[in-house]
Amino acid sequence: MQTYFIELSYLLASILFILGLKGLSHPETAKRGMHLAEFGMLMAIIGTLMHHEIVTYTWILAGLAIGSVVGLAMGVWVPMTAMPQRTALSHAFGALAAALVGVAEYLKGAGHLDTVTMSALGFEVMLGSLTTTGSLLAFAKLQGMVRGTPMTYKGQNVFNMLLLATTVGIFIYLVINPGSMTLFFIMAGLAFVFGLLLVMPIGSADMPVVMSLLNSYAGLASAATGFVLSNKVLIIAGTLDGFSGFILSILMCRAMNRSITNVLFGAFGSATTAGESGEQQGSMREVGLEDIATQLAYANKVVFVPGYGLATAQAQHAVRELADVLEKRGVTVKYGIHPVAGRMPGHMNVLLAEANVPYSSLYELEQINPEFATTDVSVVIGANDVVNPDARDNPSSPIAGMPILEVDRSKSVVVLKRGQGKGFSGLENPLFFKPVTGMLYGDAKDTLTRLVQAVQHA
Amino acid sequence: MQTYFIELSYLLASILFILGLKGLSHPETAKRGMHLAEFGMLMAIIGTLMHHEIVTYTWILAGLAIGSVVGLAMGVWVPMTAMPQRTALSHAFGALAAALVGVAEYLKGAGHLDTVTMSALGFEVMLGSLTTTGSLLAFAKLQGMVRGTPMTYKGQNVFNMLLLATTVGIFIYLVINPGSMTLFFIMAGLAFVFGLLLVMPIGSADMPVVMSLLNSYAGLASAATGFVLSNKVLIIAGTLDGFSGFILSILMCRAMNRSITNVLFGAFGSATTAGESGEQQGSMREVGLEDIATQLAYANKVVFVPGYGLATAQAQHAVRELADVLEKRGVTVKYGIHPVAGRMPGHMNVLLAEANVPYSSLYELEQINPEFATTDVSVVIGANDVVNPDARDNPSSPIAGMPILEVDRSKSVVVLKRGQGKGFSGLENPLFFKPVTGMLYGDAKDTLTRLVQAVQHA
Amino acid sequence: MSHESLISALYVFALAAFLGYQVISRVPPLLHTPLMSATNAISGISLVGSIVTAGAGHSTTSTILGFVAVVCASTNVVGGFVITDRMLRMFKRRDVTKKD
Amino acid sequence: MSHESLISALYVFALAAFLGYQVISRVPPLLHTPLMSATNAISGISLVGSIVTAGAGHSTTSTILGFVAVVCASTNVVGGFVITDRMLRMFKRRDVTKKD
Ligand SMILES: NC(=O)c1ccc[n+]([C@@H]2O[C@H](COP(=O)([O-])OP(=O)(O)OC[C@H]3O[C@@H](n4cnc5c(N)ncnc54)[C@H](OP(=O)(O)O)[C@@H]3O)[C@@H](O)[C@H]2O)c1
Ligand SMILES: NC(=O)c1ccc[n+]([C@@H]2O[C@H](COP(=O)([O-])OP(=O)(O)OC[C@H]3O[C@@H](n4cnc5c(N)ncnc54)[C@H](OP(=O)(O)O)[C@@H]3O)[C@@H](O)[C@H]2O)c1
Repeated sequence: MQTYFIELSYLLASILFILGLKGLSHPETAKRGMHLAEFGMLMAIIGTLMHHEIVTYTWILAGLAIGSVVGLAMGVWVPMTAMPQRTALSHAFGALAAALVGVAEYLKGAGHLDTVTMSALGFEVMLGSLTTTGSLLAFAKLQGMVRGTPMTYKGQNVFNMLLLATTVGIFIYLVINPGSMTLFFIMAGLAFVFGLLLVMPIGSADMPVVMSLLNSYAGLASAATGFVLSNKVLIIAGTLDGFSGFILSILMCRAMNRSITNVLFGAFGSATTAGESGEQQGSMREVGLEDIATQLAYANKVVFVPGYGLATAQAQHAVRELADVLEKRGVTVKYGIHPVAGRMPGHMNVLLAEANVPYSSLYELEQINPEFATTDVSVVIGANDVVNPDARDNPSSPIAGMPILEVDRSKSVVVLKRGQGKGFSGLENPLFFKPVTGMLYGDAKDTLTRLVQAVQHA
Repeated sequence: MQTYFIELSYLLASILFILGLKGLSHPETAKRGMHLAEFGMLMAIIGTLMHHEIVTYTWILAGLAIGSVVGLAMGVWVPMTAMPQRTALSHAFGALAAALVGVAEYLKGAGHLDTVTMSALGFEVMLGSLTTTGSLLAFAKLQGMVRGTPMTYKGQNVFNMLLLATTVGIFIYLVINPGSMTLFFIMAGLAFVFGLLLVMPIGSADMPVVMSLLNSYAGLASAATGFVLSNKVLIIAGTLDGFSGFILSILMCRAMNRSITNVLFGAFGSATTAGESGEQQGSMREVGLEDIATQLAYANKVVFVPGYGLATAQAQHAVRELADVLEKRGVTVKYGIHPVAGRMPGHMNVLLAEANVPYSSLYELEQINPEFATTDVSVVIGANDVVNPDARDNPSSPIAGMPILEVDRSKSVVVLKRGQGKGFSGLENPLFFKPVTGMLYGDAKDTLTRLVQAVQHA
Repeated sequence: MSHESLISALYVFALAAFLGYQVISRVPPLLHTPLMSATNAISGISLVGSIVTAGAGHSTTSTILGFVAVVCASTNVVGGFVITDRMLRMFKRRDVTKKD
Repeated sequence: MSHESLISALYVFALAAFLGYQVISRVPPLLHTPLMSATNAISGISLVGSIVTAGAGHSTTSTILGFVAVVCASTNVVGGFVITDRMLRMFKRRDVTKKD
């Protein structure tokens, strides 16, 4: 009876997770979907609490209480701009839990683990461990606690590969001889170290790709736990998670026209790559704030193109105000969102949604590109790489082939940035030197706020 | 070892079936997808042949040989226009197999069947039996061996419901007392009868909906077999099948703006319904073949709208020839395909594909409707209900709300039909009385062939 | 049927149902006829059950039932796949047909 | 792990993998950030394993490991869902925002 109840709660939870993720296919159904997934999680927890092996609830309830408080605090207070860091930290927690359960299972069954269980257990502990430290380092880099640029040294890739090979070697040995407890802990330790080494050479803007991969690993670790415990809800949830992370990283790589190997081992965005950009002839043209305000006020169609600078400047509310003022004057305002603008997939969408921009005004790359030809003013706000025409025109550029927002096709372009700073790729951007482009220097939030006032008086 | 091999072959087969159906999401990948599914079936069969319970291969091989020959013959020789009948017949075979396996399993385990197994077995035999006779009657109706119009009598629905209730009652009794063999066979017998009664009141044009439902039942019967035999490939394939049938019938109902209950119990297309159509004022205008040929030859854009009449006249090749001649003269030719034109979902697409019309010329309802405004001549070929403007304009029409191809918005309409015959719904079509419409009477194939010659001399 | 088998079977059923919905709803109307005959062919999977019944030799009755089932199911499978292939071969893109 | 459990687990894994692919690839870029945090929350399902470990009392070590795992996993779950909800509440259609 009890077993049936538990199993049915798990089955229900699995179904609810799937429905939850299906809900995310549209903003209208997303909220309801998440409530279903939350309810699923609740069912799974309640079911588990009935488990016949449980003899005391003290530690369970204490753990749940502490975790919920910490989670709630993190959930409520973290600002939207810090989303990438938060996700990284959260991955670390989830992966650590999987790794710890794996270790506990190993200790429990040390003598009598069959091949299949030991393989799954080994996977679980390896993936869990490396995801824990990898995510922690990613968190530190994104939070600025550690330098965000790639940390490289000679022979790095070779060393990492050797370490990985050793870890896998021990894993295989363990599958055959599950009894060697020392080796088991050495394997776990090496996996912890490998997680750090994996993330070290990765620049902060490439972090989302790695984070998605880590997400995927955390999911696969849960799925492996499911194989160990013969628990299907773990397998399903873990696999869904694993695929989600994997697909997102593939999509990001495609949006940058880079291979996943290049992201993981290319140390992209480091000084060496930047050197290649070469000299740019011509000069940047600075334009006055008043001029731009007039241009905007009398335009028919304006497209805003936000990038990472919008996030650092926290300028999402300012841009929305400017859009409001313009729309009140009858100007059509749209937002062109590049899939990898900012520092995580969908970053710009969330920020603009936070500032109450309706999602119907947010246009994807394929939708907005044909519209630039009829756009009077494109306003680039703290974006750089995603509007770099070299990606389209210069086949020898390191970002050649990356799809871009073709703002340079519009009648006039205004670029808001603080100075001569480069984008994540470290490349010079020929857009800034085009005759059609005017530069407006300053922190994006300041500049936009001043633009609002200027437009109101235009 | 052997068990592992069997299980892996089943897992592989399941995966290949899914990949196969995924392939059907695009005409480019469909062929490869089907080869995968075929290979999956082969794997499943080979795996099964290893089964340890098998003591003699004589009957198996004999059965496979006979079945393959019959199947091959049916597959190769059946003309495309007879697709609906063939599918119905094939359903009957599949369902009969499931029912027979169910009976054999019952005989084998009669004494010691637990509740779950007996429930699954009962489902299997009920669904299998009713699908067998239902599909056979559908076949007979579609093939013209039995009158295609709905066969109704007073109290029919009540009688059917009573019969169904009795069958289900016996089923429940059997789950509790699996031993009563007589009752088991009575249940199977009633299910056979119910299948006939279910299909009797259904008109031949509504048959596709019923066939899809029967398809769905056949799939669910296979899935139930999977529960009985604890065989997962049966569950997966059966479920996929069950859902496919169900979704198709929903889609068809939506394309007709009718509920599934109305289709099943409405006896739509019978004389009573036809009576409601009321009188139509105005008169039909007949036009000469030469006039139409000239009109077509000097048009910029022509849209062909095929319907059931195209299939009965086997006019798919003739229409393609006409299109070729027109295209050679520089006329843009498109085809507007209504989702329920003809007598099965996708019927028109297959027929036109058979005549080598590239699928890029076939336009769905939503794509073509906006184009009629700029169309010079719409040529309606044996279609009636799917171009009936009453569905749009007259809220009291029995087909009100059914989405239609709005040919009446084009500059000129030509309707090819044999005479004053009505469509499946038995309703008068006001399109034929509009000033913009010209009628060209005669068998579609003849008329089209003569049009080809006339256009060549225009 | 053991408790664990039933639970597994339910999981497989639930997942297959979702998957069926997702996969089938992506099939365009253009290919609905091939879809019908393809799923029809796949539903011939009851062949798997039929083969065991025909070969296990439990009793003459069940061998006969199994034999008939094998004939029916394999007709279904072979006929369904052959005709699906035939239909799909007919669907061509513009460039291909332009030549002939 | 019994032979039947392994086979069932493999089936569930294979089906979930397909389903994951189908479902996730339909999520629009607009919702990729919520997707990341939602799957992050769901991956906290290892809570299920953690709870049993923390409560089964096999040994002090495993209770401690389980307790820490419960804390971590529930942080992950609660934090993930709370923030996903928060994000999703921000996504609005035009008509709603016009009013404020
Ligand atoms: N989103 C993802 O998921 C993802 C994943 C992987 C990689 N990436 C990478 O991340 C990059 C994203 O491109 P992006 O165009 O969004 O950003 P970007 O190329 O990194 O450029 C950001 C620009 O913002 C300016 N900026 C910084 N702070 C500012 C402030 N407070 N006010 C105004 N401007 C400010 C900087 O110039 P100044 O210093 O002169 O102000 C810089 O040029 C791409 O290279 C992409 O490949 C993204
Ligand atoms: N496709 C599906 O899956 C499906 C499913 C459920 C229901 N249905 C129903 O089926 C109907 C399909 O509509 P439809 O417009 O395709 O067909 P329709 O409304 O049944 O009309 C067919 C027309 O073709 C003409 N015709 C018959 N033989 C002909 C020949 N040899 N040459 C020229 N014309 C010929 C008939 O008029 P004459 O007798 O005057 O020639 C008739 O008006 C709808 O009512 C739909 O709801 C279809």
